[in-house]
Amino acid sequence: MQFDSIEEILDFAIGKEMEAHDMYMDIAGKVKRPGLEKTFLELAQMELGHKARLEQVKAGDLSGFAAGEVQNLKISDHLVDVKPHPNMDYQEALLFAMKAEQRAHDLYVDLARATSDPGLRELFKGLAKEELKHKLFFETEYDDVILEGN
Amino acid sequence: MTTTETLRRRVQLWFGPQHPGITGNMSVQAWLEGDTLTQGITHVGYLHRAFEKLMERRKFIQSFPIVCRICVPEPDTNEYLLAAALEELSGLDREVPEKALWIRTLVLEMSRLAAMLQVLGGHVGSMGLGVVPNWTYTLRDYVLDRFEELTGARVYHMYTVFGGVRRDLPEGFAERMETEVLAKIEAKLPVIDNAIFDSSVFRKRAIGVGVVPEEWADEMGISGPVVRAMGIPRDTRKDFPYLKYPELDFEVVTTTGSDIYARAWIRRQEIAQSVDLIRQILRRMPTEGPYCAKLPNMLTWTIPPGQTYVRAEASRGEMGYYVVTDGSDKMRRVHVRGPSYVHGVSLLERLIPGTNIADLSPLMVSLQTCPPEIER
Amino acid sequence: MSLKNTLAPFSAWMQAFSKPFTVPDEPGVRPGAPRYRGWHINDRETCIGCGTCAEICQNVAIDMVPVDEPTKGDSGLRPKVDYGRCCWCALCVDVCPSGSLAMSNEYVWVDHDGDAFRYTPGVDEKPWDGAELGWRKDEGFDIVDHERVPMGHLDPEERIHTWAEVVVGYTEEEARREAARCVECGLCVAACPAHMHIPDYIAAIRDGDDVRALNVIYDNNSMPEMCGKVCTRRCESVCSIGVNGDPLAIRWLKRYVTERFDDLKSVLDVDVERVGEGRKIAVIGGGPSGITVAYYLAIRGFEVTIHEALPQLGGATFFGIPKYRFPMPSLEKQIKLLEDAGVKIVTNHRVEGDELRRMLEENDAVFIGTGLMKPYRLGAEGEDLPGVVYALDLLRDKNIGREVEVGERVVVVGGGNVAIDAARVSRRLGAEVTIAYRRRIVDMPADDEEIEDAEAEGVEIIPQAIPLRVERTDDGRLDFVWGPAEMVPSDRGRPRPKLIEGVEHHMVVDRVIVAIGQSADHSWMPPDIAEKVADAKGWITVDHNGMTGHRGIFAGGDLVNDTADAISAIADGLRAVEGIQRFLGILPEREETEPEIPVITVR
Amino acid sequence: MKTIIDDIRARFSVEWEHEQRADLAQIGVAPGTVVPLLTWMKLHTPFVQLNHLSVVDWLEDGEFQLTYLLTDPHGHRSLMVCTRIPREEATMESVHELWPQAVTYEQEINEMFGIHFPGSPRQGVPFILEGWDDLPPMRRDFDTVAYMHAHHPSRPGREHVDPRVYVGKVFGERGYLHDDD
Repeated sequence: MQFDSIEEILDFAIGKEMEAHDMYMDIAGKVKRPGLEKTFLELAQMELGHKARLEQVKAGDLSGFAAGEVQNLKISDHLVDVKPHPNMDYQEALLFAMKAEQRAHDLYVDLARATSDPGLRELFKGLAKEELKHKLFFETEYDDVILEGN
Repeated sequence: MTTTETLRRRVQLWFGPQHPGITGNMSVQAWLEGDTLTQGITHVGYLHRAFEKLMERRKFIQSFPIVCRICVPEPDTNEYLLAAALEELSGLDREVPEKALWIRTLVLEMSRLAAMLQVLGGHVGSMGLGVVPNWTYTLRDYVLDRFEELTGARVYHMYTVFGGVRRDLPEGFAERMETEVLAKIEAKLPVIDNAIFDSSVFRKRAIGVGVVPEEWADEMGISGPVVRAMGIPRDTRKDFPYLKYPELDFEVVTTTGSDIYARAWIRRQEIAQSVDLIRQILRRMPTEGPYCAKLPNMLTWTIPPGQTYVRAEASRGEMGYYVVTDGSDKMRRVHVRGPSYVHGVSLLERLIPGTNIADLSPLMVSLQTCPPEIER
Repeated sequence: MSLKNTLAPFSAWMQAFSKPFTVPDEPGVRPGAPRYRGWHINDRETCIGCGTCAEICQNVAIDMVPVDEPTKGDSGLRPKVDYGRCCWCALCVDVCPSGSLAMSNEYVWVDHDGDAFRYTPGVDEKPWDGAELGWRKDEGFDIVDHERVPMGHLDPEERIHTWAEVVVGYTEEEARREAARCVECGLCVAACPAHMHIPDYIAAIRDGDDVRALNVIYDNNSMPEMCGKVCTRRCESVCSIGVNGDPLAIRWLKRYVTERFDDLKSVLDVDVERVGEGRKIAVIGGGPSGITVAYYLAIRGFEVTIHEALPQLGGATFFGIPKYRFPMPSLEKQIKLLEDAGVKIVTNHRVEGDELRRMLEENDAVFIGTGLMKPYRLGAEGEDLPGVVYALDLLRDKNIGREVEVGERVVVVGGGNVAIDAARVSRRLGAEVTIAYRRRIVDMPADDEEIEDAEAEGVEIIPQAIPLRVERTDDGRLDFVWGPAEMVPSDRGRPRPKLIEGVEHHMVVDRVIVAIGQSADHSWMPPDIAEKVADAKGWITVDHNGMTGHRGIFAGGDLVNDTADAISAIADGLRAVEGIQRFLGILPEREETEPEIPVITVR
Repeated sequence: MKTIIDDIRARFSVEWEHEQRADLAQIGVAPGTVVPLLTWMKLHTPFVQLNHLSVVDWLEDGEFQLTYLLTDPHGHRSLMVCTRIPREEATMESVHELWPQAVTYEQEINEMFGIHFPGSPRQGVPFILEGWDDLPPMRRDFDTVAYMHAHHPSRPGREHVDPRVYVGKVFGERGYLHDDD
């Protein structure tokens, strides 16, 4: 992938967030488990929040980015990815979300590595960090709910 | 006979309860002919707080703060006897650690010492020699300082409980006991001897006064310095040995005369004996080990049915506790038998006829009456 | 009389020049001895408001007064001392279970106001607060019994060869002795989810009145024999005697009493009006919550039917808990009580499809207590290989009598009680067992005693071990691959394990038993009802009556509470017993008022 | 101790005996046996001393127990002679002729337990109490707490909250086996 300007990158990222939003909305309409629809709607909503933040960045406000190091619990790293399906349960939903955020993170890391422009690299790294933060949110939830007894 | 003559011949006088010559709050309803008493009836009740009744309504441990109040100058005998009786009835007596036995012996001897210092002062105080009580009360206060250090309180120690005692001996206690108490007492004793036993005032008023006939000793159960002043070597510490007394080296002090002087002399000798015994105890007491047995939960402790009578030698004589248990968490009955019950009532009333009114106070002091012990 | 005797009294004059004994009467000139019993001090934070000080005070000088909000483990009351009565015996200090109460060596205090001499130490500030010296609790003197009567256990060597109960149980003498340790403060009542009348039945045991004890116990728990064996005993964790010693063995005492009676119905004195005559209640799920609802409604005349999918009632206490902890006859006795109360029991019946809807029509209320039956998955690669099993399935199969085989070497993944149960069952099935747990041993949700017992039976525990994958070995066994973890701090809650990259450990085993946790499964409900009742995680939210978002459907147990223990399920059941009666208009709706403080004024 | 009890048994009817310690034995006899037994002991045995006389109220049994503690002051041992009399109109023979100090014991017992000793000199004369108009206070059925509340009003301002009750109330402790819970 090649980007020419910061705007372009941000547009790309915003598009990614919208894709994620649409995907979660789509799953929300399909899952059967009571309450899980709400969970996915919330996830979709969260992506809209991320999108809004990127739009702020685009408008010149960089304060929206996560400062400092973001913890990576690496819980999802060794877990098997799941495909969304109507009979998903909460564990699968979390797994799916963790993996999706992991993929988004990996994408920005790759992009940062690929670019030679230091300004762009910083921006990609910042975006990667944002996604890592999202992943941490799900990993923490997974650690608290699913792995409570482990 | 005219009315005036009758009045002159027979006057009724209430001696006490508010009278500096009375030993504690009691009174003697006395009949006088001239200044000679013809009859006296003792009255008690001014200090009655129904201790025995209260203890029937309290758990065993809750009786400790009560029993010490049965004798202000010498609370520890009561604490020890209640503990000993209930330990015997519960079987806990086999668990009392060695060190606790020594500390208990120490505490009993300290309390005898304190009480005898007080009463020795009282002997002369009741005759108007106010300076000697100042000395002896001060010496008693030195003993109380050590009580305060050991038990956390000066007068009501509430220190001896079932299974042992409540706290260990503080570090350096033995040294302080020697320098702050025993040495000071020994230094003062010759001065006291001089002021009391060599004093013609005391001798005149004490020798041959208040003589208790020897034949009353057995049937009335007279004990303590009163019986030993008759020349009878009767001492619970020897006759019914308890705690560590059998292992201590002492002789029962006796003298003859059975009068006020003889009783004061016994007390003077027993002060020295106590000083010696305290030294022996502190020297031989183990420094290591527990000071109290492992106790069950005192809030729910029950003791199997039984009854017993335990006794110990207080400074006044034989103190006894009759305790009846019924399997519950409270005593069915506790009867405190203090020496004053006999000395201060029956014996005093028997001695009064013929006594000069001025000798009543010294007589009562020499019997060492402790009114709360009569009323309980 | 000699001249000497005449002169002797004058010798007193010589003393006129010696140093006076008296000291000036000024505050601070003569401090109390280091262990002097002076004015009280109390550490408000350490104090748990157990009131034992007030209990032992023979002068009734101590009042317990509300100071802080009551919590589990702290009544929020603090002792207030009336120095008009105090005799400074310090029994309050010596008995104080938390060790918070003490006495300073201060003894001088002058005030014109008599009522000033009544204060709450540690709350009302005093100059002697924090005094270094004074009467303190001493190790060598204890007037409450801090040592628990030890419980006999089968020898570990012996017990891994048998399914017999591991815990021997108290003899009568031991039970009475243990019961006598209780100070009856009642803090345990707050901590018990069912608020069992703990001090009352302990007192009955102490007094030798087991019938009374049994009645007190069954007053708000119809499965106490189970609790007496496997309860998580939150009560013991707040026991005032446990602050500085062994808490009362509340569980073992309950066990002692409940085991003594075989025919419960004849011993229990039930005195309730049959207000539920003619009303029908369906209970779905025969676990502790359902059994509680069924029993207490049945004795009130309700016609109760329990529907249970498994061949036996008991829920997790039947299929989950191994029999060496909770033997079958004990459970059967509890079920017999249900039958005697007139409860209809339908086993081997899984409610499905539209049945719930039908039940709602045919009954006055429906109670759901179906528990958490669906295990969480490991989520790692190789989970679908044969030989990777779920602990719940293993335990269930064993308990319903199926042939269970685990091979020679087993790894259990997880750290909860289910993991420990699976490990100990595997030991009894002859396997060498290792538990791999992601966090530290202190973090294990399993009961400490269970962990100790498992270790005694030879179960090895590897903490901070993160499962990476399971592979098949050439000889058909399983290679369990795991990586070590470091604990990292977290913004939200406890420290969390994080994989240390680059290190892999291999363990060749015959079984990987997954015991991570479990969730609810609501696929048996009609979706529209399920939607009203449960959330994404499977939790069911209920109101103060135990009623779900769907009218007439009540719920309780592991589905509802987050503690996932039997006693919480029983508490949920009790809530529903009242809730259902309120729902049906038998009991008045609960008024939301502050509880009245039970004050005793004449002291 | 065995010898003396055997001697007693040879002359009097003994209901029970118990050796509490090597120096303390206890025997139970019928009320009518007490005075002949004590007279014989004072005159013909070394147990010449009356240490104390005490009463135990066995309210549940409707009986008072009188305990006479005799001591052999030279042999250093004691014998407790116990007897039980009905609580109703309780009367016991006096021993003041044997021991003068028994007058005080009997006076106090008369006041505190309401046991009458006919012939004893100070029966009905107050010993400790003054103007007492209630049950003899050492009887078990005399309620000290009720008496206290009736005669000595409590200091105002004392309010005690019992933790056991309070915790149950705050956390909603309830019972389900009885409707009145």
